[in-house]
Amino acid sequence: MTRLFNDPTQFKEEMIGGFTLAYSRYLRRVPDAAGVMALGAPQPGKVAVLIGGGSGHYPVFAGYVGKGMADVAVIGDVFTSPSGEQIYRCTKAVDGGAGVLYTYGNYSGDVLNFGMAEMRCQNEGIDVRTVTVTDDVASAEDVEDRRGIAGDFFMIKTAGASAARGDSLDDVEALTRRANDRTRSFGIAFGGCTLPGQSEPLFTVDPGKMELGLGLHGEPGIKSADMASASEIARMMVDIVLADAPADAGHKVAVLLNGLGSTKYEELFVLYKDIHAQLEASGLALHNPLVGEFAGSLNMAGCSLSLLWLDDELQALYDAPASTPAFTHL
Amino acid sequence: MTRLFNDPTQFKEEMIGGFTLAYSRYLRRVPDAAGVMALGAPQPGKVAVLIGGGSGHYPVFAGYVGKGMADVAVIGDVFTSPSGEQIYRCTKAVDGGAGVLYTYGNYSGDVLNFGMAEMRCQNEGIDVRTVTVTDDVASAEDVEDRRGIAGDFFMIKTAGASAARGDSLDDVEALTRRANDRTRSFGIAFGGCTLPGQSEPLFTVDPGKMELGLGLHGEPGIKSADMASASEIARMMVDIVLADAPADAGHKVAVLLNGLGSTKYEELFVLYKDIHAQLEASGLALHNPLVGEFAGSLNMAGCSLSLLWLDDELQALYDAPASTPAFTHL
Amino acid sequence: MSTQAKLAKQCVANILAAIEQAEDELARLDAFAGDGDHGAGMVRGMRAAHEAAQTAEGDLAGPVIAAAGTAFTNAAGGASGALFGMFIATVGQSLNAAPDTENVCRAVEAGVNVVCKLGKTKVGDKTMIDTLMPFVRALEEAAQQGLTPVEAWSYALPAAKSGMEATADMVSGRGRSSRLGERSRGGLDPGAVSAYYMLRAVADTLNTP
Amino acid sequence: MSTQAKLAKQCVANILAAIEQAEDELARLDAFAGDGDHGAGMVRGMRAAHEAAQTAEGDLAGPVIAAAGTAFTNAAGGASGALFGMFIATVGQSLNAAPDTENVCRAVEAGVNVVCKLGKTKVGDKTMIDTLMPFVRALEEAAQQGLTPVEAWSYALPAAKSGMEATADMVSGRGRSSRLGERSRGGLDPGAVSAYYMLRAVADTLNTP
Ligand SMILES: Nc1ncnc2c1ncn2[C@@H]1O[C@H](COP(=O)(O)OP(=O)(O)O)[C@@H](O)[C@H]1O
Ligand SMILES: Nc1ncnc2c1ncn2[C@@H]1O[C@H](COP(=O)(O)OP(=O)(O)O)[C@@H](O)[C@H]1O
Ligand SMILES: [Mg+2]
Ligand SMILES: [Mg+2]
Ligand SMILES: [Mg+2]
Ligand SMILES: [Mg+2]
Repeated sequence: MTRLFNDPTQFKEEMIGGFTLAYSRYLRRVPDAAGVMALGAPQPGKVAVLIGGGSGHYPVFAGYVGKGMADVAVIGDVFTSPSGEQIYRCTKAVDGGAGVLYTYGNYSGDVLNFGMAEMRCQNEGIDVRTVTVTDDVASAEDVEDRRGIAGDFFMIKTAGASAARGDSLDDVEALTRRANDRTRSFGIAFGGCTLPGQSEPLFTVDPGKMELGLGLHGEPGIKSADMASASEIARMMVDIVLADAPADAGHKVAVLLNGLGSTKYEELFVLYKDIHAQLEASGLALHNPLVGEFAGSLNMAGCSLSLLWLDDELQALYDAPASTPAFTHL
Repeated sequence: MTRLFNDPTQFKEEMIGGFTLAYSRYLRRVPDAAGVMALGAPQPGKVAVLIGGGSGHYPVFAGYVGKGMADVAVIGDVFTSPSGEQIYRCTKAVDGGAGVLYTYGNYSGDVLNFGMAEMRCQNEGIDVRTVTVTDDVASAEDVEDRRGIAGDFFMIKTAGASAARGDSLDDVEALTRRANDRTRSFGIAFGGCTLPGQSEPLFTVDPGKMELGLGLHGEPGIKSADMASASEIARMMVDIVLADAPADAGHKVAVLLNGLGSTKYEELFVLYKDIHAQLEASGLALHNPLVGEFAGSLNMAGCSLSLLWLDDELQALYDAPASTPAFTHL
Repeated sequence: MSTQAKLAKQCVANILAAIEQAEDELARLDAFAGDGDHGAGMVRGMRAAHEAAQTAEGDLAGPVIAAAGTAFTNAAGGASGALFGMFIATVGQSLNAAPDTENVCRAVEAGVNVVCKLGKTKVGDKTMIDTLMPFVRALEEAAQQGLTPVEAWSYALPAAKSGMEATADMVSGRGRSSRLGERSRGGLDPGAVSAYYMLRAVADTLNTP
Repeated sequence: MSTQAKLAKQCVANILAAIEQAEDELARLDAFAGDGDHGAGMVRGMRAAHEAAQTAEGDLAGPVIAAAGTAFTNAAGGASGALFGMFIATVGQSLNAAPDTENVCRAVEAGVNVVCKLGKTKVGDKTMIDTLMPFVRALEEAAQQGLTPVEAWSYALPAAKSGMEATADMVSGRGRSSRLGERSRGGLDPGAVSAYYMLRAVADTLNTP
């Protein structure tokens, strides 16, 4: 459960306070808004990348603000999209005249609030484009209806690297959309998280069971199944993700095995051993795998597998340097 | 609890397997030993840095193998020091002729096993030196009797950077020892962890209570106290660490706020807000703070504060670049 | 109550009180198939709405309500922050100087239409609309029957309640819980419950002498 | 039993069986004030010891026991891995070709001394030594009284048991649990319990016709 807090209604503000104090070498508070922006932003002539959503998912989103990734993260309350007003202010703060790309998870609240901000900014002459992340194969049949989970990381990395090398807004948007089109994720949950100030978890999972199709917001999964061994879980995750592989996407993939708060690194490595072997057995070439915590849900227990089918251009962006509080790559 | 595993007796082996598959761009398995070594090691003429201990603490130890940090990590079973035999083999694998520095936490089992390996290597003419980490102020009055907790990170960073720039074994040893002499930590726990295959946690903490003086191995704390607000906990942690400040150590500190598995980033930032303010109020200058998971204990809940009192030389080593699976710094 | 504005402010204050009292219940309802933040978000939004309403100037109700709605949207966040805020703001903006029953009805209808449009929702999707739409239809009936605004509001409230209750047996078609399919059946929709509490708090205010 | 070596192998096999049976109990005891790994570590060590013992060659007991000890140390890890392994290996190395009671006693004493030296421990520190040291003292008595090795081992076993039981009321002075001070009082020391089970398994083996 969430134990460290003072007044739960001040949780977000205090979190932003501590985060900006710790990482002032990367970023600073957006004046008069619930957001953090990279040092050096706005950079005239450079496309700005704006990310955001509810908090409780660190390192998504604020942890990815810095060089080579996002220019600004708008920070909502725990599991709550930031309001259009906050998104608007953050957009104004980072626009460098070359336009702003929004990328965020496809949730009703986020779509509404980011959508309102986008309209308002467009009306004021700021060119804003949006790529909503829809990686979770468990969340809907139609890709456009799917929600975003840990695959967020790939889109933030792609957009950030594209903007950092000076691409136009058209190109940043097109590349980020291409990354989203080529990303698939699937997750499972073993236990729910507890919001600050609450004493009961959002949901519980019977011991001996697991929830298939986790939500990153503590929502229960799509259905229950009997708990299985790491090897069986690896097989299931790989099968489900590959069954939904994008057409004609080649055979080179970036791999991200994401752990939620209470499922730890050692367990992820045990699971990863079979995931790696099975992906290779299915003919894929694995590029720079990542195993760790990349998109959380407070102290929820669970994990997800995300694949991004790379082409040369996406790979170049994926391999580009980045330096942020939560992800640094040389 | 630990949920992802197959046969619990194979947990360590499978973990090493998955870890080396994921991070083959940094490291590889030590042939015939339970350890991982940096690509490029052994490097003739360079002092090698050997770390290790029980597993269950990722990113300690294996996560810090790579450029600018450790050359090799010897990996024991969960919470169990590796055997002298494994340490011996890993030492032989990375010795580049300039000697090997061991640095690990001061626990009875580790001291015994690393000590046996050290003796055996010395007998074979390999110059081995040892700096045991003793940062936890809660664990004993006398500094030499204290155990090592998240402060490990500072010693690994110091030793690795010193060795990487070509220092002699004498210098690597002296600087690492100086870092340990100037490091103090204190931790608290809110809940115990569960070993793979077990159904009960190692200890439980009554709701409404916390354990002061956490152990990184799921040992209960030194004493219980009533649960407090984040601000009160921040004050207590700072007071206890500063009460034990090393003499004449100056006023510049590296700060590491470490979360154990189930205490999440957002909570740590809320806590850090007051820690930062109080450290500054006490006249300290905070250098590049780190807030996150740097030394774990499976899914245990809790956190610890570590300070390293810097001087110019230690700061240069702390700021030196590093590139490992769990910590990269430009 | 001496002015429209005062009455509107009193309505907002009573909605806030009702929502604060229901915070835990709303959180629990949202935890069933959503993410548990609905109680906190509604309270945050209503506190801001209340503050904005209290400091709004003039004698008319419309601007007070509009100010409350804008403040709600800015403070609450989330799906319900955007939708309830736009609902309230639209009602305020649509309410003209002489709020007879027909005008009130048209204003609420304008608010409901904005929610349907922004949220791409219709009746039966297990959202706040399942409370609001039957309420508007009943308000229309009341207007046709020539009831006063106060009478009309009380007349329409039971339709809102039935609409809210009907969400228990619906499968979610919109919002976070829509990903759960059949698993979303069985719990009341938190936004439908909030909507009902808001409407009921207004009824209570209007009926207080 | 036809040879010393066979008897030694049988002892190791029976110790393994005893430790496997006690695995959960040892884990629980270690969880009380330590890190819970003692059961798994002892099983891992004894399995390796057993394998090494079974494949050891020759008719003498000493080399079998020494091989078991070395394998134990290499496989188990942890404090108890180093100490039990060195204990067993030292006993094996110290046992000469004609193991009369005095020789057996001296071999076990050599093992105990190695543990005290490596572990910097003495009686009363709440460790395996609280089982092993009283056992050695009693073995010495038995040797002075002229008992056979089999009789001597059975004679000394109760002293080991009392020593083990006494650890419940001790405060830990060595090892991981020593950081807990007074809080370590109240549970048996897991290493002291393991040591007793090992000695008892040997007694059972020796007394089996
Ligand atoms: N597209 C939509 N149209 C209408 N109402 C919606 C829509 N999406 C969500 N809602 C309403 O919002 C409520 C959830 O609000 P809340 O929990 O505050 O937001 P979030 O879903 O962003 O966490 C739902 O119960 C539903 O009544
Ligand atoms: N310094 C020591 N001297 C003697 N015995 C020790 C010492 N340290 C630990 N032990 C023994 O080892 C046991 C713990 O073993 P185990 O749990 O396997 O190792 P660890 O403490 O490394 O987790 C203790 O119960 C105690 O009997
Ligand atoms: Mg929400
Ligand atoms: Mg141990
Ligand atoms: Mg919600
Ligand atoms: Mg132990």
